[in-house]
Amino acid sequence: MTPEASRPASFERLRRLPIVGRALDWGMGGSAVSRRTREAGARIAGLKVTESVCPYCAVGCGQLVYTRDGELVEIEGNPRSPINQGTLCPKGAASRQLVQQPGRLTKVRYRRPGGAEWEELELEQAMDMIAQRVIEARENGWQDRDRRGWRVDRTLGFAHLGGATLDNEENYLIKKLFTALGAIQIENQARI
Amino acid sequence: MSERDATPALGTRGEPASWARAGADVALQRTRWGDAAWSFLFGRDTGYAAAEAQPGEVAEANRRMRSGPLPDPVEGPFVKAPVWTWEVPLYFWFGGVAAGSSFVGLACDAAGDGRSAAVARKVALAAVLPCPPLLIVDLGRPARFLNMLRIFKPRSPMNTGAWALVAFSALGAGAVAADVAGRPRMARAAGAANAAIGGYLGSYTGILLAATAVPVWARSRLFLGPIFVSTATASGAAACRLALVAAGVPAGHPTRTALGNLETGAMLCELGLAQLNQRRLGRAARPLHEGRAGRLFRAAEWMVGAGLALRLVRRPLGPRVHHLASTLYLAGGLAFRYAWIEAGKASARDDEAVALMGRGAVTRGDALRRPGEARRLASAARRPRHNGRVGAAYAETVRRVSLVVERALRP
Amino acid sequence: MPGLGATFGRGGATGFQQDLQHADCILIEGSSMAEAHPVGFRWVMKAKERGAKVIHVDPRFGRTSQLADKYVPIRAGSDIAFLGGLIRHVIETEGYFRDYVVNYTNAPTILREDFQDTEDLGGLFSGFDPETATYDTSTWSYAEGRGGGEGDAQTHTSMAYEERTGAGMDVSGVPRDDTLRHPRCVFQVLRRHFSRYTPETVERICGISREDFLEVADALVANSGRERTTAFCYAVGWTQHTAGVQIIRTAAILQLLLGNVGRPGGGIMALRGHASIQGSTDIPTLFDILPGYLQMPRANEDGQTLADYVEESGRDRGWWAFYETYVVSLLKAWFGDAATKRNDFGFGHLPKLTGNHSHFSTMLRALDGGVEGLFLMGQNPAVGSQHAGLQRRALASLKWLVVRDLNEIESATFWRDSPEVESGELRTQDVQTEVFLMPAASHVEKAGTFTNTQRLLQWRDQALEPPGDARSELWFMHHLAKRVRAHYANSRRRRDWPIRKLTWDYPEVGETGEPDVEAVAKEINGYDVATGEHVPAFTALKSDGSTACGCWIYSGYFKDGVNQARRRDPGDLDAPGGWVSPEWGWAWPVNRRILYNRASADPDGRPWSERKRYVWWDEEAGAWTGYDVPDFPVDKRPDYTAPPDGLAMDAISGDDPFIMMPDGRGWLFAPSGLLDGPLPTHYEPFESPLENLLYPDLHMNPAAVKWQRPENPYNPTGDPRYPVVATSFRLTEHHTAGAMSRNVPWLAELQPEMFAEVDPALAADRGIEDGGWMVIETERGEVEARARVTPRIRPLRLDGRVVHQVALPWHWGYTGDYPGDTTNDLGALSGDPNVNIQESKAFSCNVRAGRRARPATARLSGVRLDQRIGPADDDPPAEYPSEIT
Amino acid sequence: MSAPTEIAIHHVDAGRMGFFTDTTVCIGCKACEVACKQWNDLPADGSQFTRGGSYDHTGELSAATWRHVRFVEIAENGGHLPQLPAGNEVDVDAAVAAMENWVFMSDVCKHCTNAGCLDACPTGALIRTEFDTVVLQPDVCNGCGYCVPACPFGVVDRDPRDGRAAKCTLCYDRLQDGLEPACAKACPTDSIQFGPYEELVRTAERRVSELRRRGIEGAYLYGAGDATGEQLAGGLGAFFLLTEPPERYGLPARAESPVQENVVPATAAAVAAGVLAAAGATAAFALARGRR
Repeated sequence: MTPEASRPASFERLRRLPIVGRALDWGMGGSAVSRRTREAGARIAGLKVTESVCPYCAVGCGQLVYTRDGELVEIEGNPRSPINQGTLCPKGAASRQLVQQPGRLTKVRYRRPGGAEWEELELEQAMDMIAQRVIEARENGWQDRDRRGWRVDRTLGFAHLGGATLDNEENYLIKKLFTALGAIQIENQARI
Repeated sequence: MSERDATPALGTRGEPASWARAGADVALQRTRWGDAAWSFLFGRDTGYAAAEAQPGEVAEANRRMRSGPLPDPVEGPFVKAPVWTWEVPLYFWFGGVAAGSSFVGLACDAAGDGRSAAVARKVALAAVLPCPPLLIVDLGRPARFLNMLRIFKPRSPMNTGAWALVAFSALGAGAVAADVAGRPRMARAAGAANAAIGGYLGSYTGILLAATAVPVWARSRLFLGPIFVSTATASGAAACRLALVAAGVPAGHPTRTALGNLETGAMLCELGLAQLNQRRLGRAARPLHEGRAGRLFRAAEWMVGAGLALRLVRRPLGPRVHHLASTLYLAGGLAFRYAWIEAGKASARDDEAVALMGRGAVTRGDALRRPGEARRLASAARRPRHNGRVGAAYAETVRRVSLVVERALRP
Repeated sequence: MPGLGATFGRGGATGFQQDLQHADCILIEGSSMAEAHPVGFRWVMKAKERGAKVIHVDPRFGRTSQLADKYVPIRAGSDIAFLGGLIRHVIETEGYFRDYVVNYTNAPTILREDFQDTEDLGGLFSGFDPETATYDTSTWSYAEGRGGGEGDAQTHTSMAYEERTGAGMDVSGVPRDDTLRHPRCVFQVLRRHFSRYTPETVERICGISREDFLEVADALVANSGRERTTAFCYAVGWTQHTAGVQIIRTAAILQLLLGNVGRPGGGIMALRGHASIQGSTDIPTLFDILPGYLQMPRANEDGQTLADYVEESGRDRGWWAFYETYVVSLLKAWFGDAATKRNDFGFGHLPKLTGNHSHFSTMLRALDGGVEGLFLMGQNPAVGSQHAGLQRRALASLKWLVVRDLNEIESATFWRDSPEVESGELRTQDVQTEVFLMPAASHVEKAGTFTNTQRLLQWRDQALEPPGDARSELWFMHHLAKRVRAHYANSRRRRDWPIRKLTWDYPEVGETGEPDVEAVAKEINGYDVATGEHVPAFTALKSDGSTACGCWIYSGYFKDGVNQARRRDPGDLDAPGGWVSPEWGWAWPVNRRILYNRASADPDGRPWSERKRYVWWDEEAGAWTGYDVPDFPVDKRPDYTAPPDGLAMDAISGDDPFIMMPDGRGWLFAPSGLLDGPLPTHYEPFESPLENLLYPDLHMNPAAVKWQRPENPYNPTGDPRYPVVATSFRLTEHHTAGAMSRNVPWLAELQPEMFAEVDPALAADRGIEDGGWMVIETERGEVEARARVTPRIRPLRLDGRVVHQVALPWHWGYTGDYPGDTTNDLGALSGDPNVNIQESKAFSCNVRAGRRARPATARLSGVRLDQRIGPADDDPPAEYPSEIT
Repeated sequence: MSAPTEIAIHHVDAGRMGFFTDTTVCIGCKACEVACKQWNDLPADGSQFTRGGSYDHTGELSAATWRHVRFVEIAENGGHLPQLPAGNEVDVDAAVAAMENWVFMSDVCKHCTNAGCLDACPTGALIRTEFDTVVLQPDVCNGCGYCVPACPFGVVDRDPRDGRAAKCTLCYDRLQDGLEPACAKACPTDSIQFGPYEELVRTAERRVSELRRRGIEGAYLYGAGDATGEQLAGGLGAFFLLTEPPERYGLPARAESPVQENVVPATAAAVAAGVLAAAGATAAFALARGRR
């Protein structure tokens, strides 16, 4: 059993006096509580929740993502996940700031050859330009046969290096499209 | 390295996250403190807390690690240094002058010198007038100064001090108004009441400092009040004396004489108490000698000493020297206030002193006290007093007004 | 990891993290699990509180060491010597689990007479060709069996190998000696091989005291066997070495000897560093494999048909007998109706490899002007890749670069603020690289699966829309594909056949035209071509073109059209077997959580012990049952004996738990599958201040990959200018190259600056002060760091000489609010022969007090890149045979 | 245990809630520090590489850091870590043995039974809630700064830019919806445990006993399990299991609400002094008049 809590003797003695003692507790009561405090509650109450997985290491912690009208409000551990049972490491706990980070890009930036500054590009225009460069590089680097005359049917004109935080489905499309284009220099972080 | 941009990515700097809930339930969490089980990891299938504690085993383990000599080295920081800046000691000084002047006013009245009493009351009012602005400027959120008066909380010296300041200012203004309006009895009554409040106004600052975890302050708890009262009395007397001189009260007037003696006596008292305190503080006294606080203390002592010396040479050099002495007292009082605040900051950063205080070994008297020896009285369970609807409504109104003021003043 | 694949059959972690709680002893080496995988470490802590002994072996006393029961300091890069010593100890003290070893491993198998061990050849195995620095592995095979694994280094320089061990191997009629006494049986070969790894040798090589060594050895033996199991955890502290695969192999051998594989609380937990790094090898964005560890086709003199390819890659016995099924299903998934039996399902149109096209080779080619464009998707080689200075110079040689990320990473801004620009070597206006920096969607802004370290696929639902023009990679690839396909729509050229015929009809959803991820998932899972129904598992796939499947090992993750990876029922964790949580997500293969779990039962199918019950034979039901999906044909009786001429799974007996292997056994000795030896051997790291004590003439892994070029200089062995051993490590507070943590202020403030951990003696010697600056230098460059002088990193006494180590986190780069020097500027390009992973966990360096005088990589700016070979129009450079020396 | 009497909010079914931070299972990952900032929207307040700080660069609890993980490398026999001699002839064994322990401690507001900050607060911004926790209401606080030196643990801090004091609320808002506080929820190894106070203390006491049984003689509780009269500030709502003397973690060996400890004697002395001063003044006047 937890022992009796104690107070400093002088304070306690004074506090036991009839009226003066009572006065020592004035100002500590309910009137100090503000309306805001009385109505306090978790800001995620009533919000839409989505189940997700932490993007950092490969432990695979479950996350709960709370959103209000499409705005991210909160990311915390998913208590149902048998792997992390609601816990997260500092990186996982910071993943809301990863999404809302100060320098997050929202527009395409373009640096022309020899340029000293970024320029902004419309997304569609950037996609058109990239597609055009892929086609050119593919053609320029195309090999039907290698030096020995063996069939290779490939291009060395462009390469890909992917992070290991991409989804399986994304990796699938990357491998599928680039292989179909004949690119073989497809690599990712797994080897790094 | 240059200061980094520490702008929060989300929310408002310093503004805690919203406490407002948008709906009823939190989805997918263990609610109703379902998470409050002590651990999901270290359940009964582990040996985490397998042993049953013997009675007294834990208390004994705790006692053993928390008693005995201080380990070396200690890893601070332990406590936070006070955040107060120049406004606070200046306020302490003005408050002291006001309080001291109120004593003078009362004494003048008691001695039948109504004219001097009125001057003293004017000095008190003049001295107290800068106090609220100083206090407000010192606040982190000045626009919310009204919240100081949101509740009445006798255990908080800051709260009682704020109320005392308000009462003192009101009564001081009333007294001066009565003087101006030619209602001497009312002025006397208000002045007398103000002297009573002034007794607190001049000393509560010492209580306030004593009621902290800062070693040099906390361990001076029996001395800070008296020291501050002494300084208040001395500087109040000095201010009144100079005011009377300015008002044309001639040299040799008993009130001037009395004030001269009073300021000197109070200053001697202050010096004596401070010396006594320093001696018994032991390790905690280090900030009183070293660094910025030490320099301030030496400056203050030098000024006071010079004032005392000037008093002694008053006869050969004439009464004007005494004015200089009074000024020196005032300046010395101000330096003392600065020094005490600075000493507190240094003391809080003195990790060893803080740790020693925790080991009950910082001052000489402490060495005898060990934890556990002094049995303390158990607290009787008692519901806090609710100030009722009126109190709550008042407090809520003050809060809202503060927020309105703040919003209005925010650029 | 081929280290695991060549031993057990599959490259993934053998168990799952929650299962660690059932271990009686956990050895963590090559990983600081508490720091890099804090939440996974939760289960280690639970095991500890259940009485397990936790041992941490690491060069640096980190947070894991503090929590371990026993910390053993080791010299970085000497792990094989230590683990080999443990193997010797286990054999010599007869601490191995005999019933397990005899029945479930190839210990009794007899080897060919002409096999020669490193003990016979001074560090080389038989079959070494010094000219090419490669092995002919034919002498490594079983007696009287046909060897597999022929072919040159180029065909094998691949991670694909992990799943293909035993390709083309015939193990029928191989003699065995169950008494383990035959001098040529694997067990005796193993014993002789490690006979010199005595505790004294371990002490001289690793700096581990005899007492520490014996304490670890005793703990492992005491906590293995019928009643108890020991688990191993490792991470890139083992993989990132020129003998990384063999380090893992050593641990795998040890675990087989101790009988800890396939059992609860046992196995080898490979701790991966990224959310879906397992997934990105399963569905590889890797040059040498196709989804599901199918091999990329190789150029061949006669041209290769599908049948040739299957013949070369598949095998007759064990699960890989279904190779053709998986390839055909993949081709059907990609080329749809255009893939027919008549045109070999389009196989001939696939691009073919001729050599090494790994990341390093590609970047060197880029440096030489041989690559026009590069896509970087969530990758930051300017900081995160070995020899980062070279990587950045390569980026500057590109014609165009597409970077997709959340923020402005170093790889996108190298033309503006890299050390090479600072040093004047590169001038911004001269850098002709066109850069597209594309905003990417974050993990909550798109739906899809990650595959975590325990092979578990977990689906993420989309929570919100990405901001502005940020898009998922799925969107990017889809819309790029649409544009490129439109361009080639009317082409009649042979080379454009694959892109024209590629199935690409993913429906678009939402305002942004995001492709429907479930449609992609369906293709990966596989479907019946005729009905369009999802297939339930890869067992339903056909080799006749009637099924399509994008990745056979993932087949079943959309079983019945239900998103199995989205299942979120953890079950009752307290029920018997409840910790397996089979209804949470979906693990490949076929939702198995512990691989080879047939081995948790004895040869008769009974649990080895009640305490370690997991999967067992239920005689009444006539089926394997238990807490997990049995990793075995569910109705194959334990007493089934494979006929000598059995094919595919019929060749696997009822007591052969390693069904991916042609002989169904765990491989103590790997007759094929590895390029640098059938058994692990202690080699010094590529760059080491010490000579190889065991093989003085050889020094390092003879088959390791080097890139001998002037811009990739190596620190000479034993060079007194580089007397200190450096190792890199990861901090809890940061993530890899820092793009996901240095821009997150909450994390960045926790570890604001680049630092190096240095021991007090070395610091005193060099006048380095704690909190002050220090410089670490190699032939490649020099970086400055704050010094963290701490006894947590310890000088080691090795063979009468004191060796100091420094530990370097590698999370910093030159942009952002929290910049710092890049550890990877120090490293050289080097490679493990099997997987091409660089050696970043042990290299030699020097340290000094103060700050660097010039930009980090300036010392290489004088190197003339005179090997530049611009791309010729008609004869582009095909490969770099000269690079592999 | 008698309830502290300052509870400002009453709920029938709310009892005392607290934190038990067990440093013996802490892995120093700082998840608590970040999870706290995340939930409470606290900014990163910046940091620099700290000399002698091990892995700790945020230094101490502050207005924007309500959980803080301290790292201390403790030398053998409790002394300072030795400076080793230079050169190759270093005594390796001495270097290895030099460090005895490396402790991680996740510090937080102690939610004292006798809370100095609560006693000192002049505005009523600080209150004691129905969970017996001490919460600072940011909508009331005017930044007087008195709570800062009034805290014997150096917890409360005034944000220099914001002007208000701030500290851990034990996630008062989350508790309202029955959720565990953010730090305890995030903690990967359940080093931070949250729950009904009595239950937590019982567990903690068993844990101490268990550790002592395992031979860790130095294990003890800081803030709970003390005999009456020896408690820290009347008992801490957030208490710790430590293995080194408290001063190693920046905690005092003894602590009490400075207000409750000092305000009575200090006031008595001050009032006495005030009376004496008034008497002195009167006497001075009387003397002066008499002399005349």
